[in-house]
Amino acid sequence: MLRVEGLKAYYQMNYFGVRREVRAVDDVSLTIKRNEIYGIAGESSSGKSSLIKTIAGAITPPLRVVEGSVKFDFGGKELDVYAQRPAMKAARWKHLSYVMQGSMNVLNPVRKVKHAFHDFAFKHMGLSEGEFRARVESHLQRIGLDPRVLESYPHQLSGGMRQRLTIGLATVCEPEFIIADEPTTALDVLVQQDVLALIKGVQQRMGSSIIFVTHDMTVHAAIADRIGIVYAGRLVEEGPTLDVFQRPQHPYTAHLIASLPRIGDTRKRVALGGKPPNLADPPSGCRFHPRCPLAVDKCKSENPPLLARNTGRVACWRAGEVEAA
Amino acid sequence: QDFIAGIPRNEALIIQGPAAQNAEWFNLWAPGGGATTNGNQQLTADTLWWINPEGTGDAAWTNALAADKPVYNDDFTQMTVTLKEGIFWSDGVEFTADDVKYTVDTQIAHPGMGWSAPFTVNVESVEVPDRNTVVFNLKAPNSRFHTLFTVRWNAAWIMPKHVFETVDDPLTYAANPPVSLSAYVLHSYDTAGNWVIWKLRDDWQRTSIGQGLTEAPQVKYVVYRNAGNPDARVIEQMNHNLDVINDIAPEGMFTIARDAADSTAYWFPGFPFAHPDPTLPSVLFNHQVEPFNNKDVRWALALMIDIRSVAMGSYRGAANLAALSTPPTGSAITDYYQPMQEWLVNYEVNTGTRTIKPYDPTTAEQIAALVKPQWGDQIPSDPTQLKAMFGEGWWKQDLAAAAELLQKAGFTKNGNQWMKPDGTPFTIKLMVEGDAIPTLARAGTIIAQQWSMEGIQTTVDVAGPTNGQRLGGGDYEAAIYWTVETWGGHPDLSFFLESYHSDFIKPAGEVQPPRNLTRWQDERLDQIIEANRTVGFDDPKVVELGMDYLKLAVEEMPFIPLMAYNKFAPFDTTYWTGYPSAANPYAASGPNWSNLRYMIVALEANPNAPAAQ
Amino acid sequence: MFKILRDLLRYNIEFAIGFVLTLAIFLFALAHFWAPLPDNAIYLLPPDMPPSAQYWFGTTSRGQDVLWQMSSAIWNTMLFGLSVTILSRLLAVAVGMISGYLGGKWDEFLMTINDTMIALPNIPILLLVYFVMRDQMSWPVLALTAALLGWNYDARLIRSVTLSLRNREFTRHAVFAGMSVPQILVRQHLPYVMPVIFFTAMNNLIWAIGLEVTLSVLGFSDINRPTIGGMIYWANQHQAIIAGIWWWIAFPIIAVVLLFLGLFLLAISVNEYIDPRSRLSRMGA
Amino acid sequence: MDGFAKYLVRRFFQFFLVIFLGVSLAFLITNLSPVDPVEQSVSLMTSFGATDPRSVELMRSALEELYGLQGTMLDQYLSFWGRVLRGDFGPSLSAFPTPVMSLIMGALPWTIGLLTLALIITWSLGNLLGALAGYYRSNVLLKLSGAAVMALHPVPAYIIGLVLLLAFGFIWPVLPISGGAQMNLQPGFTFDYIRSLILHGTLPALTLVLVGIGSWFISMRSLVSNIVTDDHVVYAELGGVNSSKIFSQYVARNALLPQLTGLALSLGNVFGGAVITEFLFNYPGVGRLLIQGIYRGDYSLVLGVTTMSIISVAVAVFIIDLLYPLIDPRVRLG
Amino acid sequence: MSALLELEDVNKDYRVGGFLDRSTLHAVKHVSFTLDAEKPEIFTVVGESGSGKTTTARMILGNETPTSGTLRFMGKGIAQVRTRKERLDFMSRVQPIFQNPFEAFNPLTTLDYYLFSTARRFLGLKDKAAVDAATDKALQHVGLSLAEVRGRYSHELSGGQLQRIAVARALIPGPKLIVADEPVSMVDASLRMSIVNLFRELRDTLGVSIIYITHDLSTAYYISDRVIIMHKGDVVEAGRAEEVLGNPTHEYSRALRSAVLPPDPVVASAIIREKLRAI
Ligand SMILES: Nc1ncnc2c1ncn2[C@@H]1O[C@H](COP(=O)(O)OP(=O)(O)OP(=O)(O)O)[C@@H](O)[C@H]1O
Ligand SMILES: Nc1ncnc2c1ncn2[C@@H]1O[C@H](COP(=O)(O)OP(=O)(O)OP(=O)(O)O)[C@@H](O)[C@H]1O
Ligand SMILES: [Mg+2]
Ligand SMILES: [Mg+2]
Repeated sequence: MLRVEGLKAYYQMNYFGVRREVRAVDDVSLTIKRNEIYGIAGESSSGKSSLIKTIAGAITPPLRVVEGSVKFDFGGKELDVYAQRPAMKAARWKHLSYVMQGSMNVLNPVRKVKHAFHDFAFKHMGLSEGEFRARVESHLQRIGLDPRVLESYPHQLSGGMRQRLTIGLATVCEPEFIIADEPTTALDVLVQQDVLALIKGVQQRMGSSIIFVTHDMTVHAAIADRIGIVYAGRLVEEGPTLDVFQRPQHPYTAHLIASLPRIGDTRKRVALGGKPPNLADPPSGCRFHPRCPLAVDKCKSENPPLLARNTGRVACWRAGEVEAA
Repeated sequence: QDFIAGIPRNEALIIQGPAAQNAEWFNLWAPGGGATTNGNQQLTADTLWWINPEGTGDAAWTNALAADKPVYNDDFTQMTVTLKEGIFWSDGVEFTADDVKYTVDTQIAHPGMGWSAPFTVNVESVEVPDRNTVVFNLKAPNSRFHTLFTVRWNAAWIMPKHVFETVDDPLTYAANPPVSLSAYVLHSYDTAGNWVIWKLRDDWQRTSIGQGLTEAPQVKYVVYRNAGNPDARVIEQMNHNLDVINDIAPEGMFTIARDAADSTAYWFPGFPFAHPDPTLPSVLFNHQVEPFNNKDVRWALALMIDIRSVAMGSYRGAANLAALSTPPTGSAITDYYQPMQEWLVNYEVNTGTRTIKPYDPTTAEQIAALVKPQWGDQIPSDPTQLKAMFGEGWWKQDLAAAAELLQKAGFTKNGNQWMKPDGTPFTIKLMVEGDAIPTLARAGTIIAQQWSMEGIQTTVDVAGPTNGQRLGGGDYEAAIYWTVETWGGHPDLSFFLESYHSDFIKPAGEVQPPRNLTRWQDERLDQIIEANRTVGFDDPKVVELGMDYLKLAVEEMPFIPLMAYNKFAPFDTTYWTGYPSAANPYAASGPNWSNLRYMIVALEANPNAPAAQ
Repeated sequence: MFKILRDLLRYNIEFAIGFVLTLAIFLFALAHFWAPLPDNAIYLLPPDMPPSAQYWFGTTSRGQDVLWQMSSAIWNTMLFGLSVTILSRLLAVAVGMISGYLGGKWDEFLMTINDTMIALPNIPILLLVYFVMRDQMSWPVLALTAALLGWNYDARLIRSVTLSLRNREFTRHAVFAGMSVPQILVRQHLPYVMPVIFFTAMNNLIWAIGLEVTLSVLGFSDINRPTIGGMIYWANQHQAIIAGIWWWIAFPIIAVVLLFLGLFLLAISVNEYIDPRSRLSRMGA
Repeated sequence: MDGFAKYLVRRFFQFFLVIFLGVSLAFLITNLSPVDPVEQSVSLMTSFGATDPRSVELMRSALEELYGLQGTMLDQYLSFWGRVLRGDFGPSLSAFPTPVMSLIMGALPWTIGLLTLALIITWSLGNLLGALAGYYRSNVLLKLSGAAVMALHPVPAYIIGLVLLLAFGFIWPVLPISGGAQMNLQPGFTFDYIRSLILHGTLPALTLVLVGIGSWFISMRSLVSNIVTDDHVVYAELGGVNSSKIFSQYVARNALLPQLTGLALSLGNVFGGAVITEFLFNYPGVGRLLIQGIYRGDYSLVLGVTTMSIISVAVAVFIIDLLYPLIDPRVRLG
Repeated sequence: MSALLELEDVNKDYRVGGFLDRSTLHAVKHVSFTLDAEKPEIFTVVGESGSGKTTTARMILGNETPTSGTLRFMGKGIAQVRTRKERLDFMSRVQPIFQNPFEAFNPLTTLDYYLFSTARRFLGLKDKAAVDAATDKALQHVGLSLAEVRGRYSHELSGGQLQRIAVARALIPGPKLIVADEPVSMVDASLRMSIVNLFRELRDTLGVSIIYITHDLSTAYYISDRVIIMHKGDVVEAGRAEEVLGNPTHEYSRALRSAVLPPDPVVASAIIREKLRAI
């Protein structure tokens, strides 16, 4: 369904002679199957949004694809996001939709919500105006929104409703692939649960694939089939959700899981020491090595490849020890 | 499409008029009412006598509504006038002596009306022994009383009694449409004030001007239009949409002369083109301000002026210079300027160390030499002709004498800066009005430069609309402005001289009545004025007294006369010919003067005019 | 400072062009201090000479060299325009920021004054002030008057920027870090207001120059001091356009246009440099 | 609802305060003016005739009485407000006794007609070009037109007008250069009159458009270039919404809202006339009236025009403030 | 016992709505609680968004005046803090920590400016060395040093570090109370822990009371001594953390409690599936 190969996307900036290159996505390869929910987790600023933007073909300068490819497979036809731009443009919303980070603010503040549906979806559906309206209304009802919201302006709706609306907007054409960046951040827990159920439900009904990003591990736990863990622009671990939670292979993942608090448990949790890596000047070798409790000399000089291990893949020279620790 | 809707271009004379603030107003007798120079005064009003400012001797005098010249009793306390017969108002009512009496009585009864004040001051009573005779009984002897009814620019116009009688308050009556006593009547006007159209009366013969004509005037319509800014005026004339321009800068005139020479007529057939108005732009000094009360200082400042540069700078050479304190126009040339040449040439000034003869009778030739490169053959070489163009002569610039005079007055020189006797630097603020009288502003800048170069720092102060008030209130040091105005066509100087009497001089800060803006006070002057009051208007002694005044003014130099106010008023000859000129000065000092009516009835249609479409 | 200049010159073509243009005009204007003749001296040269090798920009009908007239005129006009702009910016910034930050009664008070000033029509007020002041109406007084009339709309813009900054967390944080109101306004908010200041400064400058020209054309100006308006005034007095003395008006206007374009390019490129957004990307945030 | 009523009352109060302060300030400045209408009239009447100083004295006091200029400044101030509240600015001093109001009313239709039309054209064109230039940044044609607008922006109104006057009045004389309509044409809804109005209005309107377009252009362009990076625009682009729709509905529409305030303000300013343009083309509007009033020291007239202008700007700002929540769905009153 | 902070029946209403549809919103209703001066504690406020948490915090900080009710800090009404001097005095005892560490520091100002300004103003220090010393001391408490921070901008540090600096800055005046409004909601799980651990330390070593506002029930449970749960402006439940969160009684608290997804794929996905079926 989606094949990302050797993808490198950097923020290349040149302001008044100051050249900077932020390697936000550095050599990422992954594949996503039909009817699968793939979650991407990681530290703040580790490049999650950059990765997903690159996959969605939603990059604007200074973010540039340096190497690699992103290919979708819609109904047997392969579509290379960066090589076939017109086809890509035509596929948007029909086959592929995108929920941006901060999607509470993506609706045009001075137009009623219904116009957004019309602008984005009408041309793909091949319906008459009346049918289209009916379809949108029933779709909204299905995701628990009163169709009257169509006559509202975005600011008249609460954050949770807007979040739902953008999900509704992203799913109304029933695309085969949905890309979502932090679809539940900034929602309180009660609403968050509804939205997650909604996403899951839509996905099940349409059988689409979803790739989404969040740093909230409980969200991954709730809906993802597989998880990829990103650290400093690289995919460091990937595997079925349950396995990643229960048997993390990479020291960073292990630490992440261990630091999750639970109600009823007040045992002291230790935070990761050190400082997040600077993507403009990443550490040599394994990028996690300055903060890694297991680091050895090899980690400082050689970059570990992402290799299959157990049910998933991991990039660590000392993957074996992690399990043991 | 016609240029003017519904009016054939070749029957209309288009004159530059003012923008009327209050276009609906045609009451000439109430103040501030509206425009008067839009034809209302020139084409519909009439009074007893007219003087042609360009004329000389008897030819300058016209009996209009009066059948004859005024007749005074011996002590000038009574004036009797006989009126013409057969003159009718445009609404068919006959003009009679009652109208004249009504005019005087009504204005005395309404202090706000235009001529109310002079009537109140002068008139005891008016009698009408019969319908053609009016007798004015005066409060005090006044040999010039008739001048209130004598048009130079304007005068007390006669009111239509039968109209005003029906009006509650003559001060708020708009007189719209006006009833005409002259050859034209109102045809239509723009409520926005941009134009007024007047039409020849069907019964034009039944007017004072019509009675003198043998043929019907060819100008059927007179259009006064506000043709916009000076550039627009020039363009409009070159597009033949404006026959008569009232006033433009010399350069505008030169442009027309260059680009539209074939279709334009001027006062002079070539350079300097301009018509000299009988007014006298001068450098005014405030005699109530130190050190301008010192005649040596005034003379020194006069001698620092290089009049050739002033002529070039203000008028590009097209200036008619005046050394005497009366405008060098009309009859003044033969009455005063020419007879006094010899006196001027021999006039001596004592500089404190020596005496000099400052007068230079050759300035006309010198200016001719300066403008010759540009105008070539248009500049004659005959000195008499040159004097007619550029004036009789002026004071020679004499910096040494000026310095001596200043030293004589107690001034000292510190480097290139003159110090006053009290040790402070001598600086001058030279006030000009600015935009409204551009040539005078120009003259101001060049004189300021000359004084500054000689060590008297002079800045030009543009007073704009406050100019009149500041002059009147004595709120200035030195200024460039009109001082003396005369009849032009008559040697009598009472026109301005009366107001120079020391009785009327106000203390500093208070408003001074017009004319004697310099507040010049001199017993000898008072004597001349008093003597003039007791001689008749046409008495030959008038000229003698005039000369006395002029000599006194040279000696005292109360203000520095510069030149006549030259007005550039080109005439488009595409549709009309026969405009007045220096060679045939039958009328029209300037197109906004009331005299214009004599020009309008004299114009002839150009047979080569483009046919009306 | 020097480094910023170097950076801008080297890496920003717009700045480079703007800089060169502005500098050229500035130097040209500066040159009037070395003019061969006093700038209000008239009729010392032959009048009406078209541009030639001797008189590059021709001479005026008043016998002045257009080149040197322009030089002082631009200097004086620039001085006037910049004074108005700077004064009015100071006012706009002070009122806008104080009003936006303090809010409440202060805001209401300042905005009422502001709205009153907005409603005052410029030209009649200026002309009336001109009459009141008369010969005391030197150019600094005129600049002050114009500045008093020219700040109000921009103060509103600045106020709205400050208003949005007021509720930012860093402002609240600054309060609890004990920073005083001036410290907060100057250190914390001013950088965000700078782009507005620069942007409005350009329009204000043009407005000020236009005002000077308008007053001159209407005949209200100090004719002893050459300015762009003054040149137009005198050209007008001599009907230069009709008489074909086009160089008297054309060259000064071209200079004004170039000056404006230069300053505009400078403003947008400096704006980009000081704009917090691009400054942050430059710093690597 | 009570909150809104409170807001309305407060806003109303501010509105009247603005007018009160503005007009009072104008009154003060006007009355400080040293130009004395009596002196102006006296000098008008005496400058061309023989003048007996005694009569001038008489004339002066008669005029002072006639113009109602006696009394202290405070008296005059109070009676001025009394009159203003009745919609009367008193008699014009230079066109005595015509009321100032009727002079203004005579000039106002011209000014409003010309300026409103020119403003609407300027505003639409400037904003359209500015928005296009801000959105399609690389379009050469737009860049060129942008450069032209920028180069025109600093040229003083007077020069633009003068060049137009020369071009269309002289070099290629196709348009009338002076006045508001053809002479001697009956005003009315006739083809000829309207045609003539349009012909006469063309050059002044063109001047106003060329003069005014720059600032709209510049501000719109910068507004748009900020908006194009907003999330909702980026998102619409990602959603495959076609670019003309994005331009009109997502970019221009949002950027226009702040420009409406400017439009309202300019509409309010219309009542003050366009001094230079009217002066140059001799257009019979308020601006020309004002200048004449100033030249003639007619301060009732100047004050009348100024007051009208202050009130109309205040009203325009007030109306746009009240309407803004209806125009811009985001705005909530605090 | 002497009270550090007392809230007595505090209410706050807002006028909201547009042009024609205005109404009153009761953001905070009848809130009362007391913090003990002698016994420092971590007092947590939880609740869904819009439940009035921030409004309460703002009232405690004196940034907002209550519509009714009183707030007293160390016996003195917060509303009575008027003069600049009183205000400074108050601020030196009560300090805030904000939600977003990147937002709380102006990106164009160096971080030390905040620290120095606090030291100068509240400690009245003039001498450069004394300022440095006070600052460094505070930074040491959060595991940093002035050397690491001096001259740096917010973008040069991680969110966790920034939040620590924010805490250090708040510590400089020697406050009795720190009000932290959602201090961890913008950071990842690991950073979250480092900050809440710090709170615990401050309470234990410096005796600072902390009002911790969050909607993250897991961390609330992890560090709180006492908890109140707010819902639509009301305090629906209050008490010791283990009791309120471990065993909630109020209906809303229970709903909230059950909505918390555990970091366990088996349980979490089951909850979602359950939810799905319910729709
Ligand atoms: N427009 C930009 N220009 C320059 N650098 C950027 C830009 N956007 C992001 N970056 C940098 O790229 C890196 C990755 O950012 P990204 O937004 O992809 O992280 P993230 O994992 O999504 O973080 P978060 O959890 O905060 O959303 C960061 O170091 C960030 O500073
Ligand atoms: N200045 C204000 N004007 C009007 N309403 C306000 C204002 N501040 C807050 N509110 C409203 O008061 C209610 C309580 O807001 P508050 O910010 O205290 O909630 P919260 O619990 O902090 O929510 P969150 O978790 O989203 O931060 C909300 O409905 C909010 O919209
Ligand atoms: Mg992200
Ligand atoms: Mg909150």
